[in-house]
Amino acid sequence: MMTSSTIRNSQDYTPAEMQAVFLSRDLTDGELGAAGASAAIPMAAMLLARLKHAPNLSIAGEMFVNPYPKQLWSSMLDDRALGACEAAETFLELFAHSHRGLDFFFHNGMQIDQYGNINLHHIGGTIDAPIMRGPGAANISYAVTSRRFYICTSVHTKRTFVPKVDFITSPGYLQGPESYHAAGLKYGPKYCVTPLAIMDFAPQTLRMRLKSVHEGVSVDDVIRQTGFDLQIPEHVDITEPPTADELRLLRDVVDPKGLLLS
Amino acid sequence: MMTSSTIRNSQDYTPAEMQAVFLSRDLTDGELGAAGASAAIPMAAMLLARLKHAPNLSIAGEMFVNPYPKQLWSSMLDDRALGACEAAETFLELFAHSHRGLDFFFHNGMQIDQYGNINLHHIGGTIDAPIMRGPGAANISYAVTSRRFYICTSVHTKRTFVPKVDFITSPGYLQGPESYHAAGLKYGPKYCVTPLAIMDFAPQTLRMRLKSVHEGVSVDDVIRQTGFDLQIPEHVDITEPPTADELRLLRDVVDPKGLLLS
Amino acid sequence: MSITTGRKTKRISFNEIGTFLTNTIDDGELLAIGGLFKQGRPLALVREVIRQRLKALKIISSPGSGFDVDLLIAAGCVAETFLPAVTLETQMCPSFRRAVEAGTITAHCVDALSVVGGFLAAANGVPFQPVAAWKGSDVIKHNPLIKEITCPFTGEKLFATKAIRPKLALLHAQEADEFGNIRHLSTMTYADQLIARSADTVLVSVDRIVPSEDIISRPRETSIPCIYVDAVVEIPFGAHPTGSFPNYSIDEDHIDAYAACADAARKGAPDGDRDLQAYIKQHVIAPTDQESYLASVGGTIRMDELVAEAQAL
Amino acid sequence: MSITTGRKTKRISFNEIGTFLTNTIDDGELLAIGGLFKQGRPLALVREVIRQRLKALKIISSPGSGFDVDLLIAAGCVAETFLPAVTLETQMCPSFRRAVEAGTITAHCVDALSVVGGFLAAANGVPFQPVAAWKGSDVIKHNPLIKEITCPFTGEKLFATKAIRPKLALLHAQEADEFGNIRHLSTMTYADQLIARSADTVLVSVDRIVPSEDIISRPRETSIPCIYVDAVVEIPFGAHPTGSFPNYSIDEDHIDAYAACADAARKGAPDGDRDLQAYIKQHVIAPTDQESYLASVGGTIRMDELVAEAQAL
Repeated sequence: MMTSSTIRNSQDYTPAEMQAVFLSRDLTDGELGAAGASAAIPMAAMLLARLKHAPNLSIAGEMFVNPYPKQLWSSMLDDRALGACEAAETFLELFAHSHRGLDFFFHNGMQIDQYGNINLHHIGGTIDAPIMRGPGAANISYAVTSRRFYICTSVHTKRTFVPKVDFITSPGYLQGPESYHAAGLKYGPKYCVTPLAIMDFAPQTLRMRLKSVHEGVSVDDVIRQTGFDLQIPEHVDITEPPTADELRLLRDVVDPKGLLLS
Repeated sequence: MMTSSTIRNSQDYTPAEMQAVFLSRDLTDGELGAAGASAAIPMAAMLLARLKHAPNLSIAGEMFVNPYPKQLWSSMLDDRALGACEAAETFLELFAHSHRGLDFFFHNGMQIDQYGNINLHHIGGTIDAPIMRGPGAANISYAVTSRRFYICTSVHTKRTFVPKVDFITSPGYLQGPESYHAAGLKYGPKYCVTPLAIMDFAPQTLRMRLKSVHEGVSVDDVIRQTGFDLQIPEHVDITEPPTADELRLLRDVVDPKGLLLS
Repeated sequence: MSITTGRKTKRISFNEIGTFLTNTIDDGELLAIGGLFKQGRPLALVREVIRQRLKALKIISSPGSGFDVDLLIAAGCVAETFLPAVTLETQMCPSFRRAVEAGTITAHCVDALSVVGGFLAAANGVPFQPVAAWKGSDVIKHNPLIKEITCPFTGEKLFATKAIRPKLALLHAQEADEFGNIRHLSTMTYADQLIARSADTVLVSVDRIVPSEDIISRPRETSIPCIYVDAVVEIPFGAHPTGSFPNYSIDEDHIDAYAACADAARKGAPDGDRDLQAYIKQHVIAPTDQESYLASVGGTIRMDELVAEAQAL
Repeated sequence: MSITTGRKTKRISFNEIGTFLTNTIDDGELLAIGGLFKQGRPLALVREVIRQRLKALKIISSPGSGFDVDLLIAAGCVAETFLPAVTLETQMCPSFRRAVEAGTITAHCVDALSVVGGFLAAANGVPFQPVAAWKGSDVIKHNPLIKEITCPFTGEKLFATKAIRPKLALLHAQEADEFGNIRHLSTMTYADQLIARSADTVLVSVDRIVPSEDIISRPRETSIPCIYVDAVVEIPFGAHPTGSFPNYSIDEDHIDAYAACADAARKGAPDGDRDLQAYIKQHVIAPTDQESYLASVGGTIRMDELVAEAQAL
């Protein structure tokens, strides 16, 4: 697990802030996206993108349209976290959004495997007789219908990053190209964003590949914390740190209570 | 066609008022019903029933719940005619009501036949090449799913009351018991209410049968204006005229502008 | 947190409607019209459809339609209709009746549940909607939108009605912000939300543009969120001669006068066709802005009467 | 025109809830719970379910659930769940996890679209709802509510999810009139309308009963019309410890304290089970009216804090 001592400039920004800033840069003006419950980092990313370069980014698909929260909350799917918004929707509309898909969505998991599959159901045993039963997932469809999704987790350990999930709650690239195409899937995870690093997926193998490490994190750190054979390209960048302007907007406007600082 | 001269006590009440009063008496407290567009008499019947003996009668199924109109209008399916109401619904809910059915609904037609089938589509020719094309019908489902319906028309002539409709827009008893059961129908028209008389349907044959004639109308008058062999029981009542109380509520509260008087 | 800085407006001007229409729908494509019977119909937008000389359109609507459809048919814009009921309620639609009887348009035999179910399926992103409420009617024998299907759970036979995805939807509401958040003040919102969610492109006329802050202050009252809306245009009395409650009532006199004219044409009265085309020229072709249209139908005096009628309800 | 004279009230008192429950649902039947995660959950009604010792219930909810389901399981009322996500968001649900791992309840593998689609089908009166958005997930291999189906128009294979008709639905909203017209003031109404339209019987707790005239003055704000509601009961802070916005916020401290207690029991801590049963005794069994319940969870001082938190949003 990431500890603050591994961050060179920990006084400058936290891993959570790095994750939010990286994600915000990948969202494009005019897109439509959403995050689920327990999604402070994704919500921060969307709000920051709207402020920074994507004023026409729409947030919808989880029963409200374009929220204006006054602060971040650890849950982002209730009135408290919503603040205000432009329109209320219900599960009726969520049913429709889930079919029509979004431009992007965010996922997290108890287990994440090398093909970006996500498990929130059980670890060990079977679904009917699990050793450890997880919470399950409200909506498994956005992983299938959204044009892309991000895996965003605050935990990067060998327990979480496993070779093969015990149960596929939301599909990534299944067991690679053959199974992915056989299942009729068209989209999938674009980046996996953790407190240590950014991973993408190699186009040929659809396996997770290191893209960049955050300031103060070494490639070996990432390898050590990953429970499968992470693809390592010849050249690994340092994740472009937050700019002063990004940090200012994040802290002054998006997250004035400093949820991502703690 | 009924003319005012055929009414003995035309100064007391109009045929339209007689129709509304008769229908109101047949509605039971606690029931759920609706009328479609162009339904001043049915709306008057429902409102009068609520005032008189059925305070828990609910009016819903046409996109609003429990309207409180200040007056009757010849259309009863717009904000103007609605006055106020307890809840707004949309076609989404109408879709549901149409499946789940109402306790009662009202129908009218360009043609009505001896089995209570209703035609609003065409007279002569075919549906693709009609001699005369009618308006069609918004919702054909309430005739099937509602526990009963009433045929309520302001026109009682041989042109309207025909042996067999040219097109079944909304089914009554089709061509009698065999076809009715074969089609899987369970409900149907209870009464046909016209400016001249009340008809019901003989249980064995499901054919239209004279039940009562309004004051000042003879059985022969009804036979003359009906284009098929109307079943005439041995004893035909006079329709129980409106009471003073019914007329007072109708005129003072339900229809203060006298739409049913004209 | 105010984050509307830099956001693109979806507001267009009256003069831009024509270009918007020709950019989003071609001759022969499916046009959906919102509202119901004589209220909430986007008549100013419909008149622009006629001025743009769009032809051979397929028309669909919420299940109850009348004046606007009849006018589009009289102006020669329509090839096919998918409309359950076409009526002026107190009388039939003359041009519709005439065209169907003459065989110049095809009036498909559909009902409310096939149309609403089709919008619902498209809005939900599924290819069909199950319908179990049809029996005994000749409508289902001729309905081109439906097929039989068997319930995989109960084994019962029922129907599937096909998803309907209009190329363009024209709607009218009372209020919107410039970003396309729509608010119906009328008690009835008809099938407008469903149509907006099912159509490829959505253009909404409103009586009044309101500040975005006003929308945000009452989000549960937004009837169609901005994500379903492509353009919004403020057109005072844009639904006339249909009503836009609670702002203004139905101009029954205007509708009756049109109907008399169109019915005379239907009956082949001397000058019947000439008079009907004169109506179209006077009230549709000639007035290229809303001010001149309103002047042609009675001006401020008549509009004040319709406002007063709505307020008295 | 005022026609409420003689109309029967649907309002019941707190003391009548128990009898209403036992009259409308039996052991082993399907109970639906409204709200979402930590807001708008009818906790006062759920506590009465426990006091009535209802057993072996099947539980369904809007797709996100947590505290109330965990409490029902801890109290031994549940045999099966049809719940996509069971979580306290910042932590897992201890009693749910413990019961599934021990095999004492069956947690069916379902997701949001099977549940919402099932409510939608039942609300619409059709036997199933088509779903086309499932691929690749193990959830669909184990989901007992779905079957494959072929679209009769496109030939594509998709899924049908079965209509879900709960025996009883328990909901919480902010306002209602005594005739059962419900008004959510919260921005979110969750799946409450769908659940109300799908269930055999519907009981709603509200923060406040308002005059019927107030409902009639703003009919578009009625979120669930009276025709879908069988009984309504005014229970101040009836959703506690979940929130009822904008009236009062979520009591995270109470939920965390419960979770710590239930998680200790799950882990087999000494006195873990005793402490969990003591929680149930103190906050569920002993307080037979809402006043004594509120006194047991911090009384007026704590409620004032939750009101203030909601007002500050």
